[in-house]
Amino acid sequence: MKLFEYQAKEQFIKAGIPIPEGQVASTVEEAVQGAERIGSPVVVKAQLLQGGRGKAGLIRKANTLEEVRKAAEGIFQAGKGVRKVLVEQAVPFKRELYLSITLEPANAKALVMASSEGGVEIEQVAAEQPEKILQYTVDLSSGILPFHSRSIAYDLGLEGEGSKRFAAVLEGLWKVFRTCDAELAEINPLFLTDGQALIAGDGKLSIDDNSLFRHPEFEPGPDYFESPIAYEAYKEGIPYLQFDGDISLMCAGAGLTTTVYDLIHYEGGTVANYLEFGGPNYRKGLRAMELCLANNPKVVLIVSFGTIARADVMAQGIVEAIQKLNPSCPIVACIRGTGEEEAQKILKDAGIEPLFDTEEAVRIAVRYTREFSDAPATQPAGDPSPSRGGSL
Amino acid sequence: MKLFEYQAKEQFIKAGIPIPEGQVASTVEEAVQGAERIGSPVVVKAQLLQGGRGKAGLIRKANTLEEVRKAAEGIFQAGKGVRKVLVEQAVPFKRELYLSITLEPANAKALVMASSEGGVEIEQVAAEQPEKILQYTVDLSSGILPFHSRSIAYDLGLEGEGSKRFAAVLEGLWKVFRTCDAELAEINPLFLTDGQALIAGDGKLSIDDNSLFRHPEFEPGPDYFESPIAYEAYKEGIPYLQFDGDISLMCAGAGLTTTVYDLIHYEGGTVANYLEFGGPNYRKGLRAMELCLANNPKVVLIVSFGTIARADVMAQGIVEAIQKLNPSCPIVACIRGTGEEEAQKILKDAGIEPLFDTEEAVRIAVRYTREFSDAPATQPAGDPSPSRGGSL
Amino acid sequence: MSVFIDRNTRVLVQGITGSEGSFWTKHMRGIGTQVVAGVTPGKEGQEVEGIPVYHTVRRALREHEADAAMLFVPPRFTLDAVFEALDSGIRKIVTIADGIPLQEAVQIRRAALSSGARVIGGNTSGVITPGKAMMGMFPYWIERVYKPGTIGVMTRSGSLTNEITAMIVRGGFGVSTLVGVGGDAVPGTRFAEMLPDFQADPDTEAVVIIGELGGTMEEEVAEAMEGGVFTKPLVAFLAGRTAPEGKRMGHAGAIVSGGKGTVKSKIAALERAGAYVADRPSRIGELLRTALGRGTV
Amino acid sequence: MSVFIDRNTRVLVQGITGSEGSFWTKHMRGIGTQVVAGVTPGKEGQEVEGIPVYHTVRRALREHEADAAMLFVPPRFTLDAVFEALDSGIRKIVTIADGIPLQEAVQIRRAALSSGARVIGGNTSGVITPGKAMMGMFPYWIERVYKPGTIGVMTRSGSLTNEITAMIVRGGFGVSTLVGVGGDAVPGTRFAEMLPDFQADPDTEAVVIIGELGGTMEEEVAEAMEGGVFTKPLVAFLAGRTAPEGKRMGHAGAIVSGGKGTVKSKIAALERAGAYVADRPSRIGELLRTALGRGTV
Repeated sequence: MKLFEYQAKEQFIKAGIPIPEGQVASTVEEAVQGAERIGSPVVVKAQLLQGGRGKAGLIRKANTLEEVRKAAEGIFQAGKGVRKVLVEQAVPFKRELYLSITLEPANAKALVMASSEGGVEIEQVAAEQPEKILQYTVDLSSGILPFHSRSIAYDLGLEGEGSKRFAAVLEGLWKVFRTCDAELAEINPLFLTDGQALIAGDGKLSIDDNSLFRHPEFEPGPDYFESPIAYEAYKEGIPYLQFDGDISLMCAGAGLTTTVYDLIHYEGGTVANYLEFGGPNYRKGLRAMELCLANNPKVVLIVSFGTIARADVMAQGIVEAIQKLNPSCPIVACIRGTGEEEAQKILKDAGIEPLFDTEEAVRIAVRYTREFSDAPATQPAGDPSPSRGGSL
Repeated sequence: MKLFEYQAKEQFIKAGIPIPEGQVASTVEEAVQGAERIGSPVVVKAQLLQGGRGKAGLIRKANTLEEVRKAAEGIFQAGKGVRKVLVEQAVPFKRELYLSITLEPANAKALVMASSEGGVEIEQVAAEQPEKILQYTVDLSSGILPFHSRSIAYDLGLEGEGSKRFAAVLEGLWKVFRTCDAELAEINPLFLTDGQALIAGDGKLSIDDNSLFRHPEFEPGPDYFESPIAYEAYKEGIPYLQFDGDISLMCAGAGLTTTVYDLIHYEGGTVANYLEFGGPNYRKGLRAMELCLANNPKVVLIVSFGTIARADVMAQGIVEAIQKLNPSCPIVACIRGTGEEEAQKILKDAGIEPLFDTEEAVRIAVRYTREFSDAPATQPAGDPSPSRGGSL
Repeated sequence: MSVFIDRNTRVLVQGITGSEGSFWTKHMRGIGTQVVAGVTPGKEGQEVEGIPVYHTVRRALREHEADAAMLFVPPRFTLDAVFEALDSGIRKIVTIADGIPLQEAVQIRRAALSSGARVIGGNTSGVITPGKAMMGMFPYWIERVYKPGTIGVMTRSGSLTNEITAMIVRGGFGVSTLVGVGGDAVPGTRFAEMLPDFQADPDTEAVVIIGELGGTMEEEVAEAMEGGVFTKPLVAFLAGRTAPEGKRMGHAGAIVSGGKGTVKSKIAALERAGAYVADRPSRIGELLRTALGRGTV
Repeated sequence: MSVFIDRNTRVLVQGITGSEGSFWTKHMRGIGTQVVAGVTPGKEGQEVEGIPVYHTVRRALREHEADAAMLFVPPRFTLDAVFEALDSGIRKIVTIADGIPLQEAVQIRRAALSSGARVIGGNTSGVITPGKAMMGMFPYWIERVYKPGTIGVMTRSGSLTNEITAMIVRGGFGVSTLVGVGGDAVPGTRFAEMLPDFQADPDTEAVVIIGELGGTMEEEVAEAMEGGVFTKPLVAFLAGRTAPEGKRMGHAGAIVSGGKGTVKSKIAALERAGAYVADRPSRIGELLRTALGRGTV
């Protein structure tokens, strides 16, 4: 789970990492008041989870309160769904450094990266001058030792006071990384001022989803999600991805769903959403179908080949959902694995043709998006015949 | 550095390990007042660093305040140099357990040991029924994991609430072990009560001397030392061991000194003390000699074969010490290693015969303890002739 | 012979009394696995399918010999359970837990590397040698999916496992051993680390790997092939050819991956190393026949 | 050949600009050791005896190849310095530091074991191959003490080192390599771990170990001899035959040692394993002659 910049910086403060004086604002008025308190010049920054805010014009410098007002208005009205801005003192800096901590799966250690060439072009630096990216692997249980900080500081060209301050920032970021169960803790840019001070200009913090049970403080609100349906699914505990195509996928497992996604695209189809019907969700047929239908798809495609997720339970849930929700689009079901004979019977009894081949199911689903795109309310013909809510 | 029981228990409290209600007392009156507050029955325990207090009659149970008074008086007057007693509630227990954490040099891990047969006979249990001593090695950086506590608790016969409490005690003792830089943290007995409570009946905590710089709170007072001379040496930063024989050893290095100690005993001699003249002390000839002479030895034997501890500097210090202190006993010097030619010259110039063979030096020293034991103030004869202060 | 598990492997089941633990213990025995004992704290004295249960791994191992541990333990207790098994000297561990905290997964893998142990998972169905033994959860009773044979399989995806093995069987083959390394970002064991075992296994003629976008495990397989560590035919199926990029891990993710991690880069690396890459599951059988020089039957 | 260090060993000196560091760097070169670079934070650009100094080990290794690190670093910074050397891939480390916090010594040894590195020390004079090279502090210029020869030496005691080597030379022998494992309770390397190196060294005919009361390192040597790991003649001198028992580590110390750790138990174990045990330093030469079958010359 990604956090907003202002949330990351709340963690930075706790860990003793210096940040610019700032104020979170939900309205233009609040932004102006914040700037008044902080003193000009300031930077007004959209609080969005996506990267590339600067290039999208969602980070604006303002020298006067009037400019702050305009900047905040512009950002709130940019149509990007910005709900908060961070108004921050514009820090006069000498250099922009880069510092991050992630995990290195192969070595099973943490990876600290740093560069003296921080800022928005860091990825280009990495591609063109990889020697400018310092990399250190750090054992999770030993943690950051003095030599790590010292080695990186010297290679960043920091000495004396700057080196000591860097050690404090790195130890602070490590503390954030560990205590927040982060998969990423990143400061870019890390401002170096003329006075050898180090100040976190930006903050990216991504919390490992599997550790969120330890961090109720990061409970996400609706603004974390791509759509209201995605937020609904989150509240149900159902993994969900929003797309904007025709076929609503109610599939079991990321690997199989990704494969179905590929096969749909091979056939020229498009995907409306992916809703995880596997794992503990296989008993939630009705709610799952409801969420899928909220996308108003041209077809709902159900694919699974389960072991624990019992095919018969899934089939039963689908049949009940169709009876209750009476969907206006076709339902294509390819449900195999444990309990598949019983599932087959349940589907057939309900007038739905059970399919056994993933690729065939995809072809049929894509065909329906074409055949019925202009006549969603009529009974589809053809064999094998998918069920439609209307036919029950 | 060993701590007193009451000091160990202060650390236990901080780490959440339950201890009996108690009071440290420096006088009989304080002990009686403490018992009055705690309520009878109590146990009055001498605060001594040596083990075997119980068998020496220095732990006494008292049912009335009068018994407390008698017990405290008896302990203070037992001639063991007891300066404090710990008056503690007598805990009614069902069983006595054993729990300790030490280090395992070969594995380079910590070693947790536990037994359901704790108490004063634990060493006998270990010798006769080694299977009753549970042993777990624990990685210092991973620390105690739930399975460690669980495994030990089940094997101690603890379940449910008792098992949870055991986990808290073990985690607490681990915390003490780590934060105090201990080489030993031991609870014996660990009382198990009828109500499944666990209470530390005794506490042994030994702090690693090399880590004492991190623990100024454990600065030892005179009562930690075997003699006032030992305390003086400690304040000078000079390692010192007190014995009660004839020959005062002013030697460089534990290995060489131990060898000299052996050789003296082979020759039928005895040792008054060992003062470490090596390491950073080789420049402290005068002070070292002063401390050695405070034992009123029959001879001072100086042996070194140094690399960094320069022989010439040692020789110079000895000559100066003899001139200033004018010792009444012979000085035997066998100083070799870096700078030995110069040392030889310095000693000779001062009328001291430089020796080159450790075993010969020992033989001569032991001979002097016999020859001069009745006439300490006369000039020794013989060749090689050791110097005496009186002869300078 | 087989890879990781066979009829001689003595398996200890941690978390045996839970609903998954007891259900799959029954089936592990059903296929022929030697399950010697179970562990659930507080349940010593009980039995599951006639298998005695102990409070702790140590207590179980006082009464039984075991060389592998199968964990049906919730994700947040998995680190503790893995360390308990390692502490008792067990060097083969499979954990199905889906949702192990990431930094704990890193510590699990580090402990495995340091102690020379192999931890398979989490987030996997486990390991199966069809017809012989399994540690994990596979519907081996569905014959069109779990036919014994000579194709080794490694997969990151649980949901694709049945799909792909069914295609292997439909292609006229069967499976020697299937190892689900698991779908987590930090699996205990990586594809390339299992390749020497499949190379050495006389029952394995070729290997199918089921990969996905993200990470570098598929690229490591290509390296192992180029380095001569693995010389048998290899067929790969990779999910995510048309998928949008996954969530980006800040700049750090981009810097570390350095262009690796996309399905495109994986396919290029594998094909350069001589692997056959299937664009859809139904082509796997055909590619296996080509790879094994049997033409199209 | 020799053990641990020879003329080809490229040594990096950490803490080179301190008084001990610079003094002994001069003498390490004096005997013939290749000292390639030095490290002292904040002193990059300086030189010591013509050897360039760098801020960090990484920076030094960008410019120089080194396969061993010699640490003249205060005890409380030793863990950091050892980890810095290990992090850069150095696998031979000698630390003279006297007073390393005990729990840090444990972590140093653990890191060495985990990474397959050898850390000698702390609280040692180091390692010397007389006439060739040394890492540490030995007055090799005193010829009656450091004559090259065929006797390997291992010692826990710094103060006995010169005493015993002088006796070896007086006995008509010289030293192949001397390894001071150090006098701390938790040395980075233990006697028995060095025995295979002396066994393999064609320049070593016999080994002298200098032991003390406490610990079990001497007993482990006896085990290695009984296990056939070491088959050359071995002479032991043990200090503390008549010494009172050292400080007792509570009951735990007694339980763990289980009767081991006394000089008596060490002598019994070594003699049972076929070692010759000298009761005083002056007998070492005679026992070496006996052990090597040369009678008393």
